[in-house]
Amino acid sequence: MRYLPLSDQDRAEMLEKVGVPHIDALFEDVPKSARLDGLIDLPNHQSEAQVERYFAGLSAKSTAAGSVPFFCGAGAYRHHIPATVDHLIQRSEFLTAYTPYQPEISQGTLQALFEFQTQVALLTGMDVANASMYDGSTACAEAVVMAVRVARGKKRKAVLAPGLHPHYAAATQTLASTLDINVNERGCRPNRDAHVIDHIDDDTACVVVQSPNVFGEIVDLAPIAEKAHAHKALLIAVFTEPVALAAIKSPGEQGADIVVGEGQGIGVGLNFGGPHVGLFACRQKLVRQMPGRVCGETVDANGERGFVLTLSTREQHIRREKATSNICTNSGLCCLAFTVHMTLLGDAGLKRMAALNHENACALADELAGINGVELVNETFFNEFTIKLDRPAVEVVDALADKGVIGGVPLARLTGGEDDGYLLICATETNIESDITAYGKALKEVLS
Amino acid sequence: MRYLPLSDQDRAEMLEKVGVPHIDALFEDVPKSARLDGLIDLPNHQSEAQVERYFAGLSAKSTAAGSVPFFCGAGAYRHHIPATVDHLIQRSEFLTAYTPYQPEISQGTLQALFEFQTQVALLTGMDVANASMYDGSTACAEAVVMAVRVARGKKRKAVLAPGLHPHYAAATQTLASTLDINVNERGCRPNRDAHVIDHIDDDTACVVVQSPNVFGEIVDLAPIAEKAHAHKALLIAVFTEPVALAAIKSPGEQGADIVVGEGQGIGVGLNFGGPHVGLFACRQKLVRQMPGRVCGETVDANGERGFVLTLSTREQHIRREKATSNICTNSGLCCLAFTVHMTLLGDAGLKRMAALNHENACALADELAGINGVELVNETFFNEFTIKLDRPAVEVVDALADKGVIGGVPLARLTGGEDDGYLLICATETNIESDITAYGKALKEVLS
Amino acid sequence: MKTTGRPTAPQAVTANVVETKSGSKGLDQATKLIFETSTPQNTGVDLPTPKGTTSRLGSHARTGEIGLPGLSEPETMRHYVRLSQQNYAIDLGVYPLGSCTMKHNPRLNEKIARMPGFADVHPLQPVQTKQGALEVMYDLSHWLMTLCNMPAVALTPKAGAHGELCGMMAIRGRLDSDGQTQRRRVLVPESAHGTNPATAVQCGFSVDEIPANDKGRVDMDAFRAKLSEGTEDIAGIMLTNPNTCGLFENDIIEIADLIHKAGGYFYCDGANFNALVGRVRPGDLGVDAMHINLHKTFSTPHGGGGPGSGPTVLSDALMAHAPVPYVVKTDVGFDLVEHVVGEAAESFGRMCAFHGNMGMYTRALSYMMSHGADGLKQATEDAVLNANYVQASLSDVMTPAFEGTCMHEALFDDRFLKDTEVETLDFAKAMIDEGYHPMTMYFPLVVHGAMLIEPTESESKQELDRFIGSMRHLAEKAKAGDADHFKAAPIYAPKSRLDETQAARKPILRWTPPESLPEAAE
Amino acid sequence: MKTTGRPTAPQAVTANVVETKSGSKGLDQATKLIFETSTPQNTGVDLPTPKGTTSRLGSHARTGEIGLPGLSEPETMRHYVRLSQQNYAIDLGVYPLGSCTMKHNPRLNEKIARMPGFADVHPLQPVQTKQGALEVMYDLSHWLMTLCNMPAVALTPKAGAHGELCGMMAIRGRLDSDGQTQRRRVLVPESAHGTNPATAVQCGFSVDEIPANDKGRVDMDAFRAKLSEGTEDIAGIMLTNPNTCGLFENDIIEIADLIHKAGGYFYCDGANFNALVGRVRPGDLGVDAMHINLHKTFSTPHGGGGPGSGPTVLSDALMAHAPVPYVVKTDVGFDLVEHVVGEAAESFGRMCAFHGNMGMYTRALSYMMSHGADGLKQATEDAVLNANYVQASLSDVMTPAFEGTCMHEALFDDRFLKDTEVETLDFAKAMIDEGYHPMTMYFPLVVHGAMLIEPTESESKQELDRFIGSMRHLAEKAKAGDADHFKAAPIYAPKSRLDETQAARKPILRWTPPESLPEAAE
Ligand SMILES: Cc1ncc(COP(=O)(O)O)c(C=O)c1O
Ligand SMILES: Cc1ncc(COP(=O)(O)O)c(C=O)c1O
Repeated sequence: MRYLPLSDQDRAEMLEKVGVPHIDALFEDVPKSARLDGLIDLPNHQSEAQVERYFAGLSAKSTAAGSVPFFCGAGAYRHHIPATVDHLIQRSEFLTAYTPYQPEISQGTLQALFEFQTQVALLTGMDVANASMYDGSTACAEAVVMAVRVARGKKRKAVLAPGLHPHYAAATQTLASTLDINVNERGCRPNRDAHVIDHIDDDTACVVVQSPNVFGEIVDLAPIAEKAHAHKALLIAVFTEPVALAAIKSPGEQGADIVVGEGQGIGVGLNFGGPHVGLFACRQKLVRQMPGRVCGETVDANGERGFVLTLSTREQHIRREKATSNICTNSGLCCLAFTVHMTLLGDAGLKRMAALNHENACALADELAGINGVELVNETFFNEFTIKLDRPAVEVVDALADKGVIGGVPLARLTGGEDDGYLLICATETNIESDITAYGKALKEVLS
Repeated sequence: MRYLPLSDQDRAEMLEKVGVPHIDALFEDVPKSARLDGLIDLPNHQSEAQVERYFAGLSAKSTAAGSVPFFCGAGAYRHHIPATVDHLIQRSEFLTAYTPYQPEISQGTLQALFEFQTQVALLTGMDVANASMYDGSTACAEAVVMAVRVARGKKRKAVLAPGLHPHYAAATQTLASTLDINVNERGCRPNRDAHVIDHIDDDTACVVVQSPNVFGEIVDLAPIAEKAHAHKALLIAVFTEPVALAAIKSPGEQGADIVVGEGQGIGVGLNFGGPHVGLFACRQKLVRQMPGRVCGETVDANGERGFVLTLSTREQHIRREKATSNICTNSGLCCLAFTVHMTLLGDAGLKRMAALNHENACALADELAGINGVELVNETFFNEFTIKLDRPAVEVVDALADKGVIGGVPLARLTGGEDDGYLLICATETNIESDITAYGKALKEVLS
Repeated sequence: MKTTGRPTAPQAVTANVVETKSGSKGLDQATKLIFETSTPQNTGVDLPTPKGTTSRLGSHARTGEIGLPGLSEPETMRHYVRLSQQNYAIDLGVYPLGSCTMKHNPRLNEKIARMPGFADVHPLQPVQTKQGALEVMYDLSHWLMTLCNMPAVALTPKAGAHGELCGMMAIRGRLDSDGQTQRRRVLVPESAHGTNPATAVQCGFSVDEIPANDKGRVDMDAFRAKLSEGTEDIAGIMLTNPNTCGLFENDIIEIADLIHKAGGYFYCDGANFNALVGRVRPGDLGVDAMHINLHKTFSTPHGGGGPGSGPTVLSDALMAHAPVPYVVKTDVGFDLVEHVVGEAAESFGRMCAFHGNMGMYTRALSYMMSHGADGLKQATEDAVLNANYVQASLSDVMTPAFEGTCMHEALFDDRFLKDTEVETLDFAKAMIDEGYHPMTMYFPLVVHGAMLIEPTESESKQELDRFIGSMRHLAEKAKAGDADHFKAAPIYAPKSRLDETQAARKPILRWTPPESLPEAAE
Repeated sequence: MKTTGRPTAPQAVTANVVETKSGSKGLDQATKLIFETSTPQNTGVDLPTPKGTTSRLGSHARTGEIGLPGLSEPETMRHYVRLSQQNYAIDLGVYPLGSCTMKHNPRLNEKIARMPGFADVHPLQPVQTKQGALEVMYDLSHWLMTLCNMPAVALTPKAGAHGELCGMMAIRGRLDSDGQTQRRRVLVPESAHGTNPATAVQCGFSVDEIPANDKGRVDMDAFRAKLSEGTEDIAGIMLTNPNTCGLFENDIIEIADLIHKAGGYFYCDGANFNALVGRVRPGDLGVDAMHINLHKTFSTPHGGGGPGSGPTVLSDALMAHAPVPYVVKTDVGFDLVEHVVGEAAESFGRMCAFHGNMGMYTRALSYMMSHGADGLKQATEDAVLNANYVQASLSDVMTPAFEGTCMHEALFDDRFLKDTEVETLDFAKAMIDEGYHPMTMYFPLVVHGAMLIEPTESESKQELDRFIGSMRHLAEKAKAGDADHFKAAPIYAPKSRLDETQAARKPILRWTPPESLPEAAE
């Protein structure tokens, strides 16, 4: 087998050194009833070409976003990723390294993490960021748990805005359910986020608001922050599209205390939903309650600058049941992809990219809003918006797919609730003019 | 522009340091009449995504070999290349290094070349090999020039076997034409190579025989070597498919003095014909007449083993007009691909791969030979063979292409001569059973 | 795995170095932060000029700089290539981090994961446009369930710890639906990985530690004693097998029986499943839930910390409580169950957005198919053999923590360093100079100065022999009294020992622009 | 470019090193040859078992071992990753090899070259199945001809030297078809690259050297003198422009005129075309033939020595003699002219199998399209500016070979090292310790102890400033009398100075199995 370096002769010599007659002797602690005879009922080993053929066949059975006019967002965004990014993250030294627990021989990963943390802090307008969570949704859930911890457990209510991505709300609900955290959630509806302030009271540990929200609406966080702070609650600002933060005021500027979100849009592909990368940033004063790894600057024995994982007394491997989270493996390589892409973009590139996204979305909104049976829901948006159709959105999306257009995400698909025609649509810089006209044409046909 | 690090401010500061007012001042040596105003009439810079879209569009306009039943050989062979190969050759340290002229910081490239040379020597049965030529055909041409040099220019006749790949014969003819080398060539026909011995005489500097030849026939080199040596001529053995050498006796074993060939089949893809990698090996005593770079073992100042480019007094950069060849840049990275693939294969893997090639070719030959209007030309073959059709091969190949089968190479395509129905066909380990039956079925239809 | 917080405030190393003007040394390139190499307004991307549409951002447009540095593409490339060379990696040498299973990462899997039908598919596309991706998930599930002999698997967990959460949530779901809401105590051996107690608490359980016996296994008397204290609050046990000492829990079936009898469930931490694949099926041991670290056992690359994937197999008792979404096969193809209704009505809910880490599914399935049933079994045996070979080859100069053979990793304690002034940490740093990544140190906690060595099946005998040679050399050197050598180590690494104490005391977690910006001297 | 054979038999370096048992030092991994790590019968590939068909190999089947080593995939991966780390590379730092144009290699081009419609297409497929590939060739030709203002280009040459052959063959073809078979003398400046005289001879010409003047250009008096000796045997001139001193030949138009009047042709070595792209078109200078190193000017990666590509532009006078094959546009698409008949009847023939290096065509075209007309011009200007900046910043401590500004590379001689005992070679090796690849040394030959520095446009000002800092530091150190520092260099490279004399005297060009095979000691 190509991955196994030992030859039969090696094995024999090694068994002799170990002092056992046969490999079975090393499995003698296994209770007899659980010892397997022979091979498991699965196919035997295959050549590279065979395995590749199998997967190529399955790959061809899905419609790649790049092969059609494509308009899905709702938490995962298709952007152009420079070839440099994928090249660098495949370098052996990054790809096949473990968590940088031995800093003397892990400075590559560590310095990249330090740069990542800084970029995330700058983008969100926060003081500090951690070295990533699994994804935006788990970051959101952990932020709520953290807020309750910050309140020393005395306040156990979390208010979720109606525009929070339903998957984020669900993941938060799941984690909170076993921790006696009372999650105040009231259905996913557009144009309602401002009203969360009505639900903030002295029992509230945090209020969770996404902007742009799942409908694409840009939410004014400042009044919510004000009300939250008045009740000593934390404002947790959420985003699912990091590129949006280049176009709109940072959550930090608007008073957020914790900012969590999905970083996938920068550097990481769609990947059918994973791996993605959860971003987690907060105010300096909250840092010791933050979950996850953080990298910090220090010096080595020769006084040279270097980086290490630090503040590990928050973490499971040191604090065990008192840890701020159970997270261990995070999204390391996706952080690197994010950081490399962000470095390539720089201020100028990221802003221009954001502008192009916005323009394409505006063009698409104009194209679609003119069609009979389509109502544009949003007053404001960045690169995604919602339309309300005169029939179930799922049907429309299926009909569009038949015409070779991947037209967006029906809200009902996310909520599992009734399909009242809400369709979430996203355009990015990857859409060309003909994509947009193709969508308009197809939708017209479907709706007529 | 994304590839240019200088900012306008940098440029201004640097011009000041240089002491000129404007960049134009640095181009003042250019005669006025040749100074361009403004921009050349070509499009301006484009984004990665735009460039990628352009090429993706063109890529889709060709039929990739992997997407259809595919049977072309005739000098370029489709084999499965392990993912490890392409990964390693893209490592910055290999990809973006120059020729290893500074050995202290080029040991990676140098040691890999040393391993390459050894592998080539083993495969060909020769004592030594160089660090590559452009491709098999130029290696062949250079071998003839070398043979004339070995004969101190006193013998200027080179006899080419009729089974030599017509492109190789042509490239040899081109180089020889200006050097007063008399190339004895008599048309490309099957089953005639044994007769070259009739053309070897005391004026003969070398005889050039390919095995397996362009028809796929395996040629007995030993009697030719004997006759050549009797006339103090050198036998230059040629191959176009390195995998074949794992299945048949090495040219060295059969008495060849110089062995040249194409290495592409191992580690390097089809690439529409290039880059490929010319292999060049010879007997120890001829080494100082060999063209191209060679890498040799030595020690460093601390006595540690290391590698350097050596015997450079044969080369253009030292010997200028007295060099053994003008070659400078060769096929470095393709050598590395060859070496990595060869290392992965090892004796066991290469032999098995060869056996699978042979089996598929046998199966295909059997499948096709049974069809009306098809005559199998070969008595022996490895992974390619020739059939004679009852009509022009070009027509048949075009008709097959319409049916989605890339059925091989018409001999006339190579020679530019009349199309008398010879069709060169190759099967490798990449063909699966259904490819072979698809070919049979399509050919039956075309010929009926 | 990692030292249990032994922040080091290192001593200055006096090395006899010739300074260079550039700060670089040969191939070792001095590398600043991107923020320090920035040329503002530079960028490493070209994008078309926006046309200038009227904004629909409302009053929320960002004004002013974000503060990101500007680098061209060549500068970016060079920056990260240079950084990479300061890392150790599996592709460079032996990486014997116990419990972490640093095995070879085939590049075939990287290629496959990037096929457009997997990498460029949106999770929320219409289901008929993503059949191939769903089929991968279905096939992967089949392989995992078969290898484990378990009836269900939840693919979504994003890593091992997330898988633990999944399993413990399922247990809680089952307990709650059975009205057993008082069952909140979870037994956890003291040798457990930190994620186990952390997870239990994150699910609202309390942790009750059980000690190890002198053979490195669960102390069965103590375990029985725990149960005899009363079982009505017992939710279950979290047990790693092979355990974190690298030993098979030979009483495991009895443990499972007892915990079941006590009304609890058996969560098995499957981080060490690589010692069992193809030879032992967890389903045959009475396990109710077990996560599988695809990034360990099935070789998806660690990537400097992640991403991973922690599919969690579930028993009949728990499967109805599995999280959403999951893939089902229908008459017309594959479909997703995404909401807690209908057949998923008892699901404990959703753990994350979308369907888990597809990028790991493809890699792991490719890895399993490449090995096949025969290769997977052989890999397991080779991993165990390699560990035992290392243990046997070092046991005369180092001190194995427990007697007898081990499974996939060999555990040593620091008794052999007694009176040498060399500590486990120093020993580890000296290994760096010898060209190796240190083993896991100070874990598991049940052993003093633990050194946990997991060579994996990817090491050849030749590499192991060289590794053993270095380890013996160091052990002898330590005993010979050459403590200075160890205290100074590493001297050949890109950095000498780093001051972790300072890092934690005055955390600097991001770059900030220098307060004042005097013209930087050239 | 490279030292003109200054084989070094180095002195032992006494470095204060702590030995390791493994031979590795931190990240620097000791690496044997594959032949020494082999486990016979091991393999890094899995292939189906052959069914065992009757052989059709006749009596020619190979028997016995080939002798190739057996390594598994992880061993292979590690071996070459380790080796790679012993290389310098553009992606690591400044690589100022004059005449070699080591510029940034965008990874976009690597991606594009691997698209299946280019990489997985056979050169001899039916022409209707390879239209996209032919279109790339057609478009590339358009870009090259436009940038050069030349009416034709031959794409097939495989590198610069092959392009020289192409151009000189075309000249010979033209001369011969004009009955000028006595024209066999080619004028070549003494500063020319070695490939120029070697090529001329390889085409059956004789070489007549013309000297340089004290401004580093062709000595026009000497040139006129050569012509006045009689012109009936003059075939042409091979001239590099900008020349190998990095200077523009300001009399170039006059030279072209004179050579044409003498009945000869003007071959321009275009290796330095990167100094002109977008600002000067060779067609406006009277050039008849010029190769373009796509692997220099248009950034296809050097790959440790190749592959390259040397498309050769041809003037009206020569284009009929261009080699086959070439692409033509027809009513139905693109076609190939592959044989010396019909419209190609005057072609000098075929230079190699198939159609040249497609893999370089895609990369170069991608590079050109990415830059565009504006970016190409800017790149040229930046390359020239960078070189002049380096020259201006070093001219007080080093000795520029000629007065005035330069084009894309700055040439220094070794006068500044006079009486220091430090030679150009030593200086170069000391640069290695500072983290740089040395510049080209001892070339061109017209300058004593030449140091030819080509920074290219890919270097940022910050990198250049650091580089300049190191160069100044070394120059001052040399003058301060610290010759030992230079003689010992490099001390920070993976190897100290290598004994090139021994290598050439007793060549060991391959591994051979040890004569006797005593059990290798562990
Ligand atoms: C025994 C054990 N359990 C659980 C985990 C946690 O797995 P992950 O890091 O994937 O969350 C680890 C990982 O180090 C482990 O070694
Ligand atoms: C001036 C000059 N001419 C010609 C060549 C030869 O080009 P190639 O190496 O591509 O054959 C070179 C390459 O070093 C060169 O610098």
